[in-house]
Amino acid sequence: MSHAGHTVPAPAGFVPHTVAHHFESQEQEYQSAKLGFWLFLVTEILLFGGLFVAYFYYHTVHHDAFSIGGKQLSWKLGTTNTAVLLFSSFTMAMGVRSAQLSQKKAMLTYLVLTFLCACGFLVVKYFEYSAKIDHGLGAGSMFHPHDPQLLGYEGLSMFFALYWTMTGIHGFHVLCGMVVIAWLIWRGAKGELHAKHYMPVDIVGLYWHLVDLIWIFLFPLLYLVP
Amino acid sequence: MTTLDAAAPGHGHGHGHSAHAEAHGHEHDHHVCGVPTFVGILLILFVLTVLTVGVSHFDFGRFNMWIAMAIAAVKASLVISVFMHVLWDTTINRIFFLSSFLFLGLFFLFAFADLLARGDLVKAHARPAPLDASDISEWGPGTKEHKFFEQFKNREKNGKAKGH
Amino acid sequence: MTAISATSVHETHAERKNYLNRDSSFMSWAGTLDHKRIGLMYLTGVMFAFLVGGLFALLVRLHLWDATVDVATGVKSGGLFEPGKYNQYFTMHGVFMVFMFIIPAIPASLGNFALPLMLGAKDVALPRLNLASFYLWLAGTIMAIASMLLGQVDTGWTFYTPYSIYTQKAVVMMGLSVFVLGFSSIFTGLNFIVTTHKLRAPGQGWFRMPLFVWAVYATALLQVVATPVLGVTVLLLGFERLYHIGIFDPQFGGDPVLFQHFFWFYSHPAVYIMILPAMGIMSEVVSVFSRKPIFGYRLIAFSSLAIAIISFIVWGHHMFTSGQSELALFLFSFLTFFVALPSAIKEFNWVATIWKGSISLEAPMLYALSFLVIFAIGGLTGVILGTLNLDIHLHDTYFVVAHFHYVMMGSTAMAFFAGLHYWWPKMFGVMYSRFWATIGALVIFIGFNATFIPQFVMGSMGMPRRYAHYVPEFQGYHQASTIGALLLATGIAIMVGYLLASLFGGKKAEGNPWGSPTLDWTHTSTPPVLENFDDQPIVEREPYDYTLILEEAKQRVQNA
Amino acid sequence: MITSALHWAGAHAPALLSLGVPAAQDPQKPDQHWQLPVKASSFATEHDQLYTFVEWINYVFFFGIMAVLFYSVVRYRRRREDQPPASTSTHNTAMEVTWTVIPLIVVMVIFALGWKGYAEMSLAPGDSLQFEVSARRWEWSFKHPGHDEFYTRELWVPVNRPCQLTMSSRDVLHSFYIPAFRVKRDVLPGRYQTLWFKPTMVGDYHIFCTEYCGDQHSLMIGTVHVVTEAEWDAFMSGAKQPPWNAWTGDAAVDGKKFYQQKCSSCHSTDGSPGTGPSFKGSWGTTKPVLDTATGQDVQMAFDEAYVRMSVRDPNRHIAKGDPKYGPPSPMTKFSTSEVPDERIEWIIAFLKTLK
Repeated sequence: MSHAGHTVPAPAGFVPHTVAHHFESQEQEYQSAKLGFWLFLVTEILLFGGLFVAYFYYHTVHHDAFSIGGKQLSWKLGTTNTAVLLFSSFTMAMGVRSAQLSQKKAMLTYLVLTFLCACGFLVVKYFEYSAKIDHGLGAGSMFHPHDPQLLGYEGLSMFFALYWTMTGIHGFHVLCGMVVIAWLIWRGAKGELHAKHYMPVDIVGLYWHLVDLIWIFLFPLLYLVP
Repeated sequence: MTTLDAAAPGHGHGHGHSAHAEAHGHEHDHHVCGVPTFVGILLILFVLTVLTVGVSHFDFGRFNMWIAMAIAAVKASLVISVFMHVLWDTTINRIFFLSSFLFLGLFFLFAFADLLARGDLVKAHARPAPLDASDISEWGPGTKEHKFFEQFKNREKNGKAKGH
Repeated sequence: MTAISATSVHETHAERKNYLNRDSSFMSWAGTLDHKRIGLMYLTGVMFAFLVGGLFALLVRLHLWDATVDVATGVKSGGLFEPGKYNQYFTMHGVFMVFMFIIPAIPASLGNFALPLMLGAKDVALPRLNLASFYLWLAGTIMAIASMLLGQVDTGWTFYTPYSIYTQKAVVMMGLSVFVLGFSSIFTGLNFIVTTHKLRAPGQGWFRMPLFVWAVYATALLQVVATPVLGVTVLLLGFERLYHIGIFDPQFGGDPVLFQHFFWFYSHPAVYIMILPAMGIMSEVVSVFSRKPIFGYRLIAFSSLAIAIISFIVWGHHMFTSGQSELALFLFSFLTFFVALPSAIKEFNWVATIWKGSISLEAPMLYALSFLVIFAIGGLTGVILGTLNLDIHLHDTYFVVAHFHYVMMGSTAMAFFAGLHYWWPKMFGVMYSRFWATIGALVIFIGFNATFIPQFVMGSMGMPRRYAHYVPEFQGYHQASTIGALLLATGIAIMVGYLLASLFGGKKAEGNPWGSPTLDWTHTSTPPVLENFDDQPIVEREPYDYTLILEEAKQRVQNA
Repeated sequence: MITSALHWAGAHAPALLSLGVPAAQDPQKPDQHWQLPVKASSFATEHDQLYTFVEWINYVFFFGIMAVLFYSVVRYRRRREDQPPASTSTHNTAMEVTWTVIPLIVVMVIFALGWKGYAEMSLAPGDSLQFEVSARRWEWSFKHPGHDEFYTRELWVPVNRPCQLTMSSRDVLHSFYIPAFRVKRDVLPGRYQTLWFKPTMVGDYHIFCTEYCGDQHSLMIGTVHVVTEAEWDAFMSGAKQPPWNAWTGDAAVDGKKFYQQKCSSCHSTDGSPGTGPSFKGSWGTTKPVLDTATGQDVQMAFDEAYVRMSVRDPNRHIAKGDPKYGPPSPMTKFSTSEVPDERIEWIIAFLKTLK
């Protein structure tokens, strides 16, 4: 698509990759893409960082409301979701490894496994969310708890506002991750991802590990409110 | 270990590579972890998850938050260093990614310098009368906020009506 | 994209296709990946936003010509618009100028054009991301105009809650456009960091790069690290309005001061995103037109980075009266003075460069000199505002309005004009009329000072900001400022006039008209070819080494 | 208009031309800095000294740089195309150190003085008079010591006595600012913010709102009257009727005074359009009114019941404003603590007098 750069020969059975015209070598292209993506991860860290600042801000102000709020969430579902995401991080890392070794079948299986784990995560999330809605613990204007004993806690609506915002934006990132992994599976099936050109898998792997990283902090803060 | 072949000679000119030291200095084989490393890391992460859940059942007072964050930080550093290959990555990538936590720390530091020393939010000083939503002229009858505040005001009645 | 046809090598130098006339189809512009064309597209968009923002400024100033309120009865009189309309106009002036003009102006238009040339690179590292950044800017601008027409947003460019939550105006749509413009800014910054790290010419170490690249690199750091927090702020404001999650809304127990922390954590680095590229252009223009190596190269380079880092710990000085704790006020006021130092050092270095130089008063140098005068005033009044005791009196008055116009309009826009005039021949291959450029620079300088010096005095007398109707004793100041604003507008009209005239009738510009030693002037044709360089330039000398330029000038004088 | 601009320029020409050298002092206002309002509180003297100190440092730095700059532009202008620069030195550590260290020291001194000045402002003396300030969209109301009813727009304070204001807002952010006292503090909804000052000069001074709060932000102004201590003691002891409680007893006259406080910013009495419909000639007429509960128009007579209901629950019936001025912006409700029933009777008496 870009000006005709030079093409790098690929191992047998794979599609060769053409380096963009303005790069000296493929290594330069690879390192540029990696640095560019690390910088994108910096913006993600800062985006979620803002939400964590809001969480800690109101955790200090309404401590007891937050601990009661945490108890309304089922930590069992939270723990399973954490395990699912950790496992998907493992399968994604294995996927990147097999791409580096040009093992097409292994890579595709690991990527599909990661995709399924992501689906599992969202399904568990769906059950959690619908349970919260039934108990009237929605965010902001949907917050009218049916359990009268909860009404005494000032700042409880703040906890659920933060819960819905943080897990909602995280869930959206999981969704985007699934779309990108599907795109990877499609390209991998076409044979474009191999030892000589595994940069896309590497980058999507970084993105997926970041999504897991955010959940590693979200889980204790929201489900086991310290 | 497979190696990316050296850069094919650029089409226009063949002489010296562009002298970006970090791109060309060292050899090109990017580090590939062994399977046992990944499996080991995964198990450690599972163990730490169980630990953090277990610890949350005990109350250590102020230290709860520090313990929970410490465990999460250990898990995060494992994911970052092994799964994200930061241990074997170029120094620039490492610097940029880790410095983002530094700037986030600055945001925390000064936001909490304001909150904790403010005196009236944390220690409940005299607070003015709770705000009355009908003071907001934009939330007149017919707006969704007006409906919500009616609901919020007589929520005790709703609560009992739902039979919980 | 058309492949590089082998025939291009055989064309004679004269009618060799440069990046402008190689292909004039719509798709060759709309779908271009060439950093120079994207730079030009950004330039047109950014100038459009500047003129629209300027129009709103004129509406505000004309309304304030005679808009008084009688203190005893509280009855307002005079003024061209209803107070509600006035509020919309100053909000649009703020949003257009901040998000659509001044943040993208220098990095995205001049930076996109000149950075790869200065680094000896064929293009920026991620060209598709560069084009995506332009289209995000375009989408953001269209959304902002739509929300202006449909929803008449009147919250000010700061969107302070809880007013921005209660007002029944299109704040969510304006927030979305700011969110999109933020991503456009992140992509530009990200692109420049990767280009500076990975695509430098052989032999061009970090201290052999022109200082403009250093400044744009420091700006890119700020764009990448600070803009996401604006994104999350606008996102939360949108949720606040749609679902009333209550994080910033006191009706639900939220804290408006937290919103101010979120907003200013981005917006103070944003004001350095605005001034740093201007400082980069200043280092180039001052050195080239004094034909003397820049004074204290490393000091200027490191002070750019120092500004970028320290700008993250001073945002509280925008909120001195907002109810922060005394500890936070102490810290923010103390650290604010440390961020002022690198700027002062840069000003001293530029003046030291001009000292004992060989000064030629071409148009870029005129704008650069007015930058030096205006930035000195802007910086020094910043010291007054950083002092806690004085800021309690001066906060949110016209003193602050005058201060930030001195450092934004006076400094960044003036440096943007200097850069525009400096790279104009390289961009379009034509030269503007020197006579009209001198007049334009003078009228802009006089008009600018006539507009904002009365605002300094009015502000310290206690005239609050964002007032549609003022108490009668401030009328004189307002009228003087309005006259100044009209003069400034004529100056800008003159500038736009002669620049456009040079496009359609200007005499051709060749080679290196200013005698600049940097790669973008020495190794590329005017205007440059698509690939920028015939063969990869190797950098062997210091960035500001004028020995060759002086010898060429001696030759010209001998055989003339 | 042009004349007033020229008149202003004439009055301030000496100051402007002198670019800061203080012009001849205005005789009535003792040693008032030409850029600052009158010094009417204990903070003002120290504030103005620091302001002048920093201002003169700025002049020294500014004119120093400009002198060097313009001398070198004139002296070293390139007269021949190949004229080399007089020197190509790019480094002078001694100079670079001095112009870093000196500004650092100067700036630290300024910071210390600024902090000292602020520290006094943030701690009110124990014996200060307690006032309460309530801000709501587009009006300030004050509760004076010893009187538990809010009085809108005007505040009375004794001279040479510390006064502490405890402020909170009912809806959005506002900011309480008295330029003459050099004090300013944001007023937040849901939180008390305190501010104190000790007036030192009798007179009337402006009160402004400096945090943008919507349409009528610029009309949210008021006046603080600094009265002599004798007069203040008379108010306190009841020997003299305090102005914030000075009702004549005649309903129409008091009604007009109360109207000017509470209603004049939105409802005019001379027919001119404003945020709310004008009261001119409206008494006794019947007009179509939108009944928000049912959503239809209904004919309503403009009588006592209508006025009482409009004060307590204004959004129940919204009068058809003049469409040229856009949809009627909903009026916020007045609680009994703000507008006691007795006051509504006065308003009704006043409206009857309007023809």
